[in-house]
Amino acid sequence: MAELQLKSLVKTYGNGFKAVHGIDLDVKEGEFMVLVGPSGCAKSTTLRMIAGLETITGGEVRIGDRVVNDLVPGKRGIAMVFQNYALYPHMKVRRNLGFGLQLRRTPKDQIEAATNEVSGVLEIEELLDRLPKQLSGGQAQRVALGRALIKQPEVFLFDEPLSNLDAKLRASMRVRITDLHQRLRQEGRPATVVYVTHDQVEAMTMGDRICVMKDGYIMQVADPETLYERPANAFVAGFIGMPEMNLFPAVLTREGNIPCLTADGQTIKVTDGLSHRITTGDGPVTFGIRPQQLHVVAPGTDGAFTATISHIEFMGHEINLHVRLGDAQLVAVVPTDSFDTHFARGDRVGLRPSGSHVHLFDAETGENVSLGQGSN
Amino acid sequence: MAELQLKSLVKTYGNGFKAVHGIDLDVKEGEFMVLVGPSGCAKSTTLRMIAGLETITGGEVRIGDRVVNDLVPGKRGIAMVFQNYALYPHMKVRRNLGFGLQLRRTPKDQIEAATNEVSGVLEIEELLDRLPKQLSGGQAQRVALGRALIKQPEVFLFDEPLSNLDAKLRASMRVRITDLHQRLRQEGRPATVVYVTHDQVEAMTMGDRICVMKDGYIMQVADPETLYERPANAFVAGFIGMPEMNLFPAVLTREGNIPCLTADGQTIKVTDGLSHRITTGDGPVTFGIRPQQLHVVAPGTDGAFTATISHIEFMGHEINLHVRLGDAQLVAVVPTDSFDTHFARGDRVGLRPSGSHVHLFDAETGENVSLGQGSN
Amino acid sequence: MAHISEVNVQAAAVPPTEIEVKLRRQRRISATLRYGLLVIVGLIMIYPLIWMIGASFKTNAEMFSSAGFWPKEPTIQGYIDGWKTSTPYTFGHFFLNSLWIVLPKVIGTAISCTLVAYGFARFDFPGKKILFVTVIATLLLPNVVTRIPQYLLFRELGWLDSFLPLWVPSAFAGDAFFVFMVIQFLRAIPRDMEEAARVDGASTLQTLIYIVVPMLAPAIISVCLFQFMWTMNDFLGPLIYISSVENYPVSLALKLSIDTTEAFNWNQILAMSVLTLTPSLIVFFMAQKYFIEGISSGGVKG
Amino acid sequence: ADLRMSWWGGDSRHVATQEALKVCGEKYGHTISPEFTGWSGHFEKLTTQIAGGTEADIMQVNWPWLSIYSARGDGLADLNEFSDIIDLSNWGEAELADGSMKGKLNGLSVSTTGRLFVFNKITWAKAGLELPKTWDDLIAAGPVFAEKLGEDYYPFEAAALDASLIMTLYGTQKTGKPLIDPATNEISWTKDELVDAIGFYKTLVDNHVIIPWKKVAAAGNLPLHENPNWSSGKIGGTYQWDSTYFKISDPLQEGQELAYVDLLSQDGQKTPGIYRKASMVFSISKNSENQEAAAQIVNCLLNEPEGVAALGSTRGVPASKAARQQLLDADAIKPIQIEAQARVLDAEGPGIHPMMEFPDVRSALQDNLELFAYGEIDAETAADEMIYAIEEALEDIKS
Amino acid sequence: MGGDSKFLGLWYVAPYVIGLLLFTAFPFVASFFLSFTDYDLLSRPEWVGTKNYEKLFTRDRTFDKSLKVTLIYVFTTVPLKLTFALFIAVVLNYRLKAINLFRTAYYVPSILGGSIAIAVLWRYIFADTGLVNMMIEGFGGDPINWFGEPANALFTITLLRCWQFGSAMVIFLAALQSVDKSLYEAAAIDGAGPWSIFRHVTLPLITPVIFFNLIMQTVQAFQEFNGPYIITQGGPLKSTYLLPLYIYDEAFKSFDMGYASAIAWVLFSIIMVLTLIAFWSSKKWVYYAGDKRS
Ligand SMILES: Nc1ncnc2c1ncn2[C@@H]1O[C@H](COP(=O)(O)OP(=O)(O)OP(=O)(O)O)[C@@H](O)[C@H]1O
Ligand SMILES: Nc1ncnc2c1ncn2[C@@H]1O[C@H](COP(=O)(O)OP(=O)(O)OP(=O)(O)O)[C@@H](O)[C@H]1O
Ligand SMILES: [Mg+2]
Ligand SMILES: [Mg+2]
Repeated sequence: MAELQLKSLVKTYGNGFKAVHGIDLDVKEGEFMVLVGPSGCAKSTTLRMIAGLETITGGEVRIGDRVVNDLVPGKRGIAMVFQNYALYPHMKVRRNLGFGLQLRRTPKDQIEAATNEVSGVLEIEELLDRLPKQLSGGQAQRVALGRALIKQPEVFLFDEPLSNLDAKLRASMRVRITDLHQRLRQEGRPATVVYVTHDQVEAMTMGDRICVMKDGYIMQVADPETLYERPANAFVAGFIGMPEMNLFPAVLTREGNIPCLTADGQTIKVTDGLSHRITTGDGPVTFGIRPQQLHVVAPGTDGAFTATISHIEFMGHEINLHVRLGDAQLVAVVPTDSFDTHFARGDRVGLRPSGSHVHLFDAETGENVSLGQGSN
Repeated sequence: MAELQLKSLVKTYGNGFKAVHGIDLDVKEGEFMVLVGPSGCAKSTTLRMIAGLETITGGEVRIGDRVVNDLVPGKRGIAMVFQNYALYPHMKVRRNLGFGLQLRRTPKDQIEAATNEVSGVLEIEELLDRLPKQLSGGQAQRVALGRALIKQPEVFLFDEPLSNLDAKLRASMRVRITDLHQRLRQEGRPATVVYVTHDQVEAMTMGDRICVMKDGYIMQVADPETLYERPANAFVAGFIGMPEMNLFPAVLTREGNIPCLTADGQTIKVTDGLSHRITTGDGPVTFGIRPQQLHVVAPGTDGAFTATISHIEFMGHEINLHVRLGDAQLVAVVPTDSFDTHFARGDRVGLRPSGSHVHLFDAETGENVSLGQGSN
Repeated sequence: MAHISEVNVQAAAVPPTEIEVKLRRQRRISATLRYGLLVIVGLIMIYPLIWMIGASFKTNAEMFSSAGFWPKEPTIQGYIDGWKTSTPYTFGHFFLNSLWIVLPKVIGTAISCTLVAYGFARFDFPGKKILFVTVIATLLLPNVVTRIPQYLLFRELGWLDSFLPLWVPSAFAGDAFFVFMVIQFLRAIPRDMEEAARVDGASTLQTLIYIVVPMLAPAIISVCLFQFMWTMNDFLGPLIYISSVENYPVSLALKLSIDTTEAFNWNQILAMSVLTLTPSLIVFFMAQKYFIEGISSGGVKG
Repeated sequence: ADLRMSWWGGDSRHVATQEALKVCGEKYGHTISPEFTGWSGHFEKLTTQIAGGTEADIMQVNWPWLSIYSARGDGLADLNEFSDIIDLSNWGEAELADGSMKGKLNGLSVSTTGRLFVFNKITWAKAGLELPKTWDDLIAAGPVFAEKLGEDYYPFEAAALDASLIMTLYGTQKTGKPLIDPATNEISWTKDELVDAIGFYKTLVDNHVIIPWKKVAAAGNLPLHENPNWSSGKIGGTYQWDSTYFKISDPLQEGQELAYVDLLSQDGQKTPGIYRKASMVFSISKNSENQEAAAQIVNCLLNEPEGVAALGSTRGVPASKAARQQLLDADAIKPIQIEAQARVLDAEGPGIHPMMEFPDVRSALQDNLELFAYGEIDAETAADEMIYAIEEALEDIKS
Repeated sequence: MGGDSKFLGLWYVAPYVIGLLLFTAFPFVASFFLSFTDYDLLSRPEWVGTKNYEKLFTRDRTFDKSLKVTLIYVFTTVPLKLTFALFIAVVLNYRLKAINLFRTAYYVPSILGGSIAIAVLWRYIFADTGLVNMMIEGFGGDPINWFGEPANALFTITLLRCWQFGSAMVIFLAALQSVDKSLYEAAAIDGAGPWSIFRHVTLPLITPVIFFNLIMQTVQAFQEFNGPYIITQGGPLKSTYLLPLYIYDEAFKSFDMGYASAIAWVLFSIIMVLTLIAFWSSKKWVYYAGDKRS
């Protein structure tokens, strides 16, 4: 296992399109790094440059202490798991697993031993003599995992490995992969992983650290809690969390030490836990608050905006309350138990943001300007 | 707009496979009915019989006061939105919208007026001169919606219209469709809708009523709350709700009036709100409790099972705690705020089900035997 | 919508409703019409073949007296005479010659087309666009234009009266149609498997051999089949390049028996025609799936 | 030496020739590998071979091709140089001249062939008529056939090449001149003479003597020997090479019988106008490394008893006197063949220009006659066009 | 890919490049050169400048005629054959039993191709007393002079080629089967009948394949040789004397290689021009599904 370093990595495609704009990323030995971001943000491009499947336009990729830019994929000491499994359709599972070793002229008995071990770990022993087309999606994905595992590579690369599975299977594979990663770590052979996904649940639950990308730039690299609690900018804030964080323009003023925020002509004071975090002066900002931190109160309550209900979604245990505040569309998540069932579309409600969870972002750059000293 | 009735509808496919086993369903005028169920449960088959895309083997379909069994699809007064949009790829959006009207020899100017109106409602005016391949998924889906809307049909049929979209878009399209439905209702021209999905979130949030299907049978037809709170059987209970309800075998005994449940050798008393609902005698049952209603307490607490943590998933605002209780794998959802961060894999915890939310199902038939008098 | 999704309703336990009876009748009429049309057209299509086989068993006198295919006095004399041929060799010898022309040609074609198609479909290299245009242009180029200089070329190389002029161009991916076909096929195959193989440590050539070729098998088989048939039936090539009777393939040997300068035996010619076409027909009927696949992949994915 | 010999032909010729080569080869200690094909494509093949210098040592060459392969006499070996090996005395002056280009003997005539009239005795008898001797007899027979035997009976047939040859024959008889003068390479007929000859074709059609061109085409341009009307005797006669006797007689139905007659004549004709030529010649490649050995084989095939016996009459009645005599003595030639050959050799006619066998000239005659037959152009125009096209063709060889 | 030379692909196409230069490009250029010479194969080619072309365009009436019938032939055969192929493909495109059987049977004529037996049979079928006329008379019509009338003779060859519609049909069929069924359903729900669906959905969607077939068949038709060569020998009145036949005669009967090359080049130019026009016009009527990966 080895460390992986990207240094000012640049990718310009043949058609002149610049997909990756010089990114830097260090993945520590044994770390599970998730690359996440919306479609087209160059997650795959980055991963494929690491793998050697795309030529590198600029910068360098280091694995361990080697610059691998000019190595063919097979010599980089990596293994990769593809979104659609990419199992060799004409080979039995057994040969799919052993193919990489066979190419390295590993002796037959060693290949067999390795195959047995890996298939034991992934519980695919009974599948060894099947062809890929005889496998279900989850089974195929496990075989693909096995094919990566068996090579004992220095770095594992995953490109949306679960996105072809249905929700239930995805959840269980998610658990299986993280379990496997932890187990390898406990067994003293930690696996360095770069895992691409566009699903923030996967990112949050699997990654040691998460690298959020956008349009070929890195927006933030941090562990899940930090990303969730202290997003570096509005993009990360909006991308992570479900339903997504409410973001709307507001104007920051101060009344004494107490920050006041004005939106839709309404001004509220935010008392608890915000003031000492703000690192910007008065003026327009983007106000950010997660739906779970927006509490429904009577209209006109102090520290609460008054908004109009536009839509109520019953989610079982919770209710998503969609409201309109001026031009902005906000969502508040309310536990079903405490929800006033008389609410209807068009009703006015008060929405009080919990101060310690309010984020303010620079109106122009989107940078988080509420990360001051304190934690939240 | 009209009422839609299915009467002992049967479908046997050419290969002899009986997909629909005589189902009855009334969709009231202007009602939004969701058909939901796992893959292969014959949702599409049912919908396609209504549309006239599959021949009806038995029973009848009524739209308004007409039996439409032997009408071609074009004459049934329906419109349909397909999962993969099924936009005519060679026609511009404008013609895609107008094609149905054009076939009915509607005058050009009327087609244009209608196109403009619909594209205004769906905010696709700027897309009118694009080809479908130049549209994003969400845009294509809105055009598909427009194509249905423009025909002013008596019944709208949707077959998993959102399942090709990514999560975020799906959420916003969900809202858009329900909004549209409500708006039509307010404008006095309510739309009768049959909406097929396998996604329970869509079902819960969109449907006036939900029809849960399994293997060609209807399991329950009810409004979302009823379905969530009072599922008619274990299948519905497990199907609705996210993460899914914990269901595991237990044995019901009674200590006086207080029901006691034994699982994994542990017996707990369930005090509040269950006893008067039970409609079965002592014996084996399936115990059901939603993850959100399973509270984490100290191991050995009264009324709580003791289980082992197998996996912890950080979901942002909540944490999914996967635990093992004997052979059963349970999940408890814990708000992040109240979560003890020292918990780790392998720790023992107490899990106390909230009595008023416990469901008991007949161990054999799966029928809910805890629906007695009271509400929960 | 019975006319679109044609589903045969099995007689359900429920007695058929009026509608169902009506639908069924409609379907039966439409099916009858369709099958009727198809059968008639189909008969016209294969009648010549049937006629030829029948006629090869006719006597010469009967040959031109009726268009029917059933011989009145069947005789296998045509086959006997034809097999002997007028040469020191039997027809079998010529079949072997054909085989000896066909096999290296087919193998050369398969290997070269696969390599070249792989190069075109999976790599970027300078001049690729222009080269690909030449593939298409070659498809459109009438043979007459190049025939004479080609002959002169082979003369200079001293290859006349050998099989080299027949083998070598094919071994250099000379049949643009096949290259095109395999490229189209390859384009439809996702690259992930190949990328996986590269990550597994395979070189591009190993990837080609272990991964691409197995997946391309249907295309390669159909290339082989087409080349087999075309070469078996080819007349002009051998005619121009091969002069010794000893080296004649069947197509030339067949032509030998046909000479308008003296009375000829039609049944013998037809018998030999049948024999000549037999390998192609056998190959076709055994592997028609690949032919169809091959020919359609050339067009549909284009 | 190792030699190659190439020829075209049908099965019997292939078998006989290979046998002959074996015999002759053994006699002289050479091995000769045979290269043979059917007729179609042979010209192309031979030409490309000669162009490539890869032709066989001994070749069977169609007579008119000589002027293509060896216009100046140097394209093929000069057989005069081998007069010590080949006994040239077996051929007449004229025959040797036919095979010579610019004084070089490029090919030895294997056999001579000429166009003859042959009639179906039975059909004519059914019509109650004697076999015709003059064109007038033939023309008179037309209506009789139609009346007595039916509209679909005709006393004669001529379309395409045959029609243009009938036309040439008629004109030659009338003018006493060949259409093209071999000596001067010029057209020797006047336009009016040509118009007259063209018009004669129409006379034949109008009098129900021959089937109109269009109708012949309608039947698919069947060669005579494939034509059921010929087999069944509905066609009463034809004008063919004498060497094709078996080809046209074999398909006849039971009870039909053919007879050759002298060339039909017309009043005041200046010549019977026989159309006679060497049917094919044997040539030796100028590139051959063993020309002498090849000459030995040629002599063996054409003059020596072993070769002659082996070849038999598969190339027609031999032109070589020795061979002819040998076959006659051995009864290897059918009487009717001898009779036909005699008629060919006895009849008189002006020499034939090799151009008459060239595609350009043939199509000049045939295509315009066809247009005339279809009524697309009148005889005058047809004549003009013919003259124009022939002159253009002649232009090529003069240069 | 990373680590691969950018010339790697060239190695794979190298065989093709060599073959192209040697066996296509060189002869191609050589024949262009020949078209400016007088060359009878036996003596050296003699440079004559544009004489061949001059003759071709000013004096050669055979060429005029031949060009005319060639164009007529191409412009009747191609549409007829394609229409028929499409028609049968559509009929076959239902879930029929034995579809493979039919598909195979229909493909057989394409295999038999230029067999002599076929040509003989064709002469039979269309002779004045042949099968077709027998049938026409059976229905009370007047027999048609197929080979004798210049106007008809060409048509019999057209029919022969239409008879070999199998490969075009198979391509159509594959295209039809790849059309997304839900589009048909959407159209049916929009109220379209079978014809409307065909006209407005099916047809536009298979235009790429129509285009492909159009090009391939046109090129093939321009090269038609066997049919007229065996069946009508170019007649009557040169009404079936297609250009390739003329080229062949000039090259291998008159051995005027230079002239033949000139005609071949004219033919080639015509094909090229028509192809370019087709490609250009295809932008207007051919619908291409977006190709995700270039
Ligand atoms: N071969 C290519 N040529 C040109 N541009 C490309 C190519 N491949 C990808 N791109 C562009 O590069 C950008 C990044 O693509 P990439 O596939 O890396 O995105 P991604 O983050 O993996 O998206 P997704 O979540 O959809 O997989 C996109 O805008 C894409 O259109
Ligand atoms: N044409 C057919 N012939 C035979 N069986 C069919 C046919 N179409 C569907 N079935 C079967 O009928 C059952 C119901 O299929 P249907 O497509 O209605 O399911 P569904 O509920 O829509 O599933 P999904 O969520 O996957 O779309 C399935 O078991 C399926 O295999
Ligand atoms: Mg990607
Ligand atoms: Mg479905």
